[in-house]
Amino acid sequence: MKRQYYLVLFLVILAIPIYWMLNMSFKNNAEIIQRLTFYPHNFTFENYKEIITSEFWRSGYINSISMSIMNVVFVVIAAVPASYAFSRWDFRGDKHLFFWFLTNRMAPPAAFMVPFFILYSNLNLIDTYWAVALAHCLFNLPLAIWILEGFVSGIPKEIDEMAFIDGHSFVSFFWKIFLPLIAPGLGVAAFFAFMFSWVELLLARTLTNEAAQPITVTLTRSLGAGGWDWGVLAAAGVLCMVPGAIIVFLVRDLLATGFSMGRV
Amino acid sequence: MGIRVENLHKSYGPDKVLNGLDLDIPDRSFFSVVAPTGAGKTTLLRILVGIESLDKGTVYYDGEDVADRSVQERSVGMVYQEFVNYPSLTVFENLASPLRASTDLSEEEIRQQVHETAEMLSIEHRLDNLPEEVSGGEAQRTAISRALINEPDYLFMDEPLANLDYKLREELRSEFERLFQELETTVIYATPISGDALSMSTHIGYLYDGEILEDKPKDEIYYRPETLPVAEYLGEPPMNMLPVTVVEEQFEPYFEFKDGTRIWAEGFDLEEGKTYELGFRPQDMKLDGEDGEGERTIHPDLAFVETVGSTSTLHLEFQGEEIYALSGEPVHLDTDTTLSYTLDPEKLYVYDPDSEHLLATGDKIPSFS
Amino acid sequence: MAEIDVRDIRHVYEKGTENETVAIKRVNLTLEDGTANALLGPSGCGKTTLLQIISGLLTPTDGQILIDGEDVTDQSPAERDVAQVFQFPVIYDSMSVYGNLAFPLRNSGVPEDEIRDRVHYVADLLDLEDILQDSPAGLGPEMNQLIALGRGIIREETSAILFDEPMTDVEPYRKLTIRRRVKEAQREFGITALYVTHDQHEALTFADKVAIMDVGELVQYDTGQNLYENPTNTFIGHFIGSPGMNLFDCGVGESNGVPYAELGGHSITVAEKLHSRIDPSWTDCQLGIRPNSVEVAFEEPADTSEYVPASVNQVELHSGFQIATAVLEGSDVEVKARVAHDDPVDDGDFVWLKFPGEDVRLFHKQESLEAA
Amino acid sequence: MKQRPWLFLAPALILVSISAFIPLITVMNYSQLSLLPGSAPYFIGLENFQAILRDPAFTGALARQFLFSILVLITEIPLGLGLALCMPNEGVGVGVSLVLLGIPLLIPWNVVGIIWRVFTRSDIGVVPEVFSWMGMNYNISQFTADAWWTVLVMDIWHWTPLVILICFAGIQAIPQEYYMAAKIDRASPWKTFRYVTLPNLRGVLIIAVLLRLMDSFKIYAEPFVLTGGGPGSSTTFLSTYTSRMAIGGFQMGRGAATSLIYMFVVILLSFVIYIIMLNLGQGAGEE
Repeated sequence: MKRQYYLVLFLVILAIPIYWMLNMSFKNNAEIIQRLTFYPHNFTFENYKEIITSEFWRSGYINSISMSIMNVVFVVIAAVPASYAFSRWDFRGDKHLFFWFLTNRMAPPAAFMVPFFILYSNLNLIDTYWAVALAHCLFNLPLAIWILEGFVSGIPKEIDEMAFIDGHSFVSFFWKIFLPLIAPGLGVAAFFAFMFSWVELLLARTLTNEAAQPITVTLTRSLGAGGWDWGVLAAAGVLCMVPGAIIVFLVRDLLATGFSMGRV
Repeated sequence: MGIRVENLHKSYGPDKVLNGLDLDIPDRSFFSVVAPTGAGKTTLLRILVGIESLDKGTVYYDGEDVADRSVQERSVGMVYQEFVNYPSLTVFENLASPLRASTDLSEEEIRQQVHETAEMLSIEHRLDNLPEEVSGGEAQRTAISRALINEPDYLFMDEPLANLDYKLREELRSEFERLFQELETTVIYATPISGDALSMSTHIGYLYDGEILEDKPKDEIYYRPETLPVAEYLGEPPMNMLPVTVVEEQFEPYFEFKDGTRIWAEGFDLEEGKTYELGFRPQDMKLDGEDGEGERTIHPDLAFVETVGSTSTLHLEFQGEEIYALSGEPVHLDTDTTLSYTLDPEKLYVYDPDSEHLLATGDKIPSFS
Repeated sequence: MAEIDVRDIRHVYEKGTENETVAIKRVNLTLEDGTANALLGPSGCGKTTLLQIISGLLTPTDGQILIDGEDVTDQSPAERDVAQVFQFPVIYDSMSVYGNLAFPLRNSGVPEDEIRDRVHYVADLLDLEDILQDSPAGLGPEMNQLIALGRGIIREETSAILFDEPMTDVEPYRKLTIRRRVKEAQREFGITALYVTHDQHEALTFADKVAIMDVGELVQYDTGQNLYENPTNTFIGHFIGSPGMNLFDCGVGESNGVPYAELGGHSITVAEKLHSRIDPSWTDCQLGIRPNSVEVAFEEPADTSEYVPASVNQVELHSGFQIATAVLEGSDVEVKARVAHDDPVDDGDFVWLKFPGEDVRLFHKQESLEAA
Repeated sequence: MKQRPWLFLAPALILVSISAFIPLITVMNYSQLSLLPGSAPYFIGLENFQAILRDPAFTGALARQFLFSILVLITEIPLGLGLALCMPNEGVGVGVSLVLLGIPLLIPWNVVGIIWRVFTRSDIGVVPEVFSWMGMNYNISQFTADAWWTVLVMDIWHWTPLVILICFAGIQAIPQEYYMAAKIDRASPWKTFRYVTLPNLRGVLIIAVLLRLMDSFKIYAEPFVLTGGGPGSSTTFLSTYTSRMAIGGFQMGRGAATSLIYMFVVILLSFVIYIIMLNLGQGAGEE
């Protein structure tokens, strides 16, 4: 029992900086700058109000959500059949291909920003959701294939065979039997694709200007724009954490499964 | 409606699993494929069903080459060792699945058929449960029901009882024997346990070294195994096998064991001075029996006794070899004592140690053909 | 080496929650010093729970465990000094086979030269000498289980050794040999042993006395012979024996003051010592008889008064015998009878069955009259 | 039938070729060109590579990157493993801990930077204040040491929870029988950890080390927001250097060459670590 105190201590340390931002988001700028207070003495919702009413901030959130969802769709559509193929069939070069897919997970976005910029400029996709959503497939697709391959391999191959013996065609098996079985895996893979797409900054910044600018970029740009509005910035930061918190709450049981396969 | 297999070959990389296997499974038989674990039973079954590819050879269903028929087009059912059911579907939906996939029965007809089949295998009370909520025995009954619901011509079972409790296994064994006598299905059943095969089957095939060494009606293969490996595998415990030399004394032939013990080889026409493998079933050994005419008795040491109910299995040591005797009455004897066992010369088997084939038997061993 | 006393043990999993399940209702059991015992029962009867309570891996909800009279209920397995072998072979695969066998000794601070002797002694007994220096990873589940068995018996001073279905991963045709080795090791060291299994064959061959559990209760603790010949209730009658006892609902009656059992319209004699225990007004009665006690005549006997005619409808070949199932004439009562493996019997044969009074068991409300 | 795997892989292959393969070819191509604004590109072979490898700014970033990643690994892995061992096994504590540990992982990386920036800024931050109470001087934008360890602490704060979660899941997956057997064999807590927990966590630890190595090598947004790579170039890591090279330097060829060297280093490193850890802790004979 005693060693759990260490964990509690760590969790408290974990919470302090987050609390500090939350604390700031309910203060006005005067209080922030003038003195150090451990709770908002003049509690205010002004910062949040400003974000919700400002087109500048709001579009950032909408863009972020849209391009993350779009990325999830791409990733899931490509990863489900690929993970099935890797898990179920032996074919020439499957191991190498799988490893090569995984090395993409290691690829540093910074190394890809130049070529992406050129490629999507040529395709006329700069400053659209497409550019970012496709670019994020670089690291999200290998991750999703990896996670899903684990889930698919966890389903006995006999289930597939049994379905065929029962008279199911491949398509009927895939839709009626297989997809419901890997639903948890789909949840986990989609969650991570969404999160990594949501939090990524470098590629999103390189590939967007005004129209498609996601919230992470909005935040960073406003940070660099001088004349600090700390309260608003803190509130925006807090709002960035909300979608993640909601989703993690929704898929909390699935996450345990995902982690237990060591594939996150 | 039987299955015939000709010259079947299958390798996984350098491992030759099946090596020119021929097999004949009669229509409506309960055919057990018997072999120790790892001999290729599962591979054989999977090839016959059509879910595994073969390297070479032909499989005929009812005389027809089925190489180009996908599993969906074959009238087959399959039951695995692990209790494989669709985990996300209820027992009812599991049973209904083959009907939905390959027939256009109305919902009412499906319901009726599911109930009929479930009743046959006593899982009616579990229809609304998920597979994970039922016991192992019920899960396997579900799998069997699903395999049977389409009334397939052929049902394949791969050690379906291996993961069940001993008592449950015994009950299902008895149930199977009856069930498949009534149904029109040909059953192909893989098991490493010779007792399972002997209690249920009509026919048994012994898989050995990538080939079927013998495939025959059950009584024939049990009472008259033509080859050594079969004799040494079928039966619980299997046949005792000891090397003997034929000697002649005063024009009477005797089997002489290594230590000089002799038993009278009455009625056997064997070459003098040659060595043979002498086989006798543990239940044919009579403790302290009458010696009768001539010598018939051996004197092994008792090493260990296992008594279950009214049956005792005696582990005996005879000339440094381990042999077993089976007694229909409980035996209460001290270990490390020397016993006398009478061997009935009319119940002996003689095998050629080189060709491993049966050469001669005593008169009480039935002959077939 | 010690005597183990299980007193009023009760165990409830997830007490106070929705999933509360009573695993053990109330069990009392005494395992005498140096004896081999088995705990036999179907899946989910609570036998593994009881084993873990005895070894100290679980603390019971109620009750006490005594070792040589000392209350050890709150002691750890190490303090109780018990060894246990698990169903699923547990090996430490970062150590060699030698290291695995030596592990419990090293943890008890035994000097290295003594460890060496002991390891070689046990390795010799279990036929592990050749692989002592190998890594156990890759040896396969059967070898791993032997190593785990070796770790179980390596310490000389253990008060008891507990086995939890140790044969699960062993090849069927190797079970006979390995079972014998385990049994011989137990005898050699004179350790108090408890062997948990669902397989009556393993239980009866290993143990001097077998405890039978059913849904969280201990039903009978007795020698194999008594369990077989005098089961205290119908569950044991059915559970012990392969196949189990024939059990039928029967009537009881009296003719000329002599009680008899009535089965499918035929009257069956019962042993004289039971006469006084039978009340002819009972309705919930069962008759039991072992398949090998049923006498089968293939020809019509000279005196048919004690025989019941029947027709065979199923013949199964069992280990060394045949089991014939026959339906009594004029009823749907099915009787299993054991016949020799080379007796000529076939489906549809007409036979005469005799139920010798001495071997007929009677049960009232599932409980044996003999035991009453 | 033989084409079926490729049919299933087609969507993934198309996506990967758009998101990785075609760009990779472009980088390879560009890395061998001189691409100065205002003049036509021309082929210069390996000159870009040579120039970068001689650039002290690059070698400095590379060295800092290695130092940073090593420090990350030797703190986060043991810390994460240790804390995972402190996790409760059942009850509400598990759920609460999991959710709390999940929070830092779900915060956008630049928001992490922002959180730590407001936390440590000399004008409004709480950290400098606390230091000054203790009579010490702390200024993240002036002192290299302060900037360095702040970035490191931030990374530990951000990513140790991931290591904890992975290790915890690995521990949960160890069959209880192993621990029971260790108890029966009278193994001390240390020996139980050494012979049961650690060998069983080998696979999970390989994954944790690889993930942390790869991700720490890619770190960009957090230091970018927190310190902007400064003071001076003291917290400029490879990603920061590369992106500067690409955008600020107007030398696409150099940028491309940097990217390739960068990727090569990451993949080589992961491969080496993977091989080392795979061979670690295999059973050895003893008597």
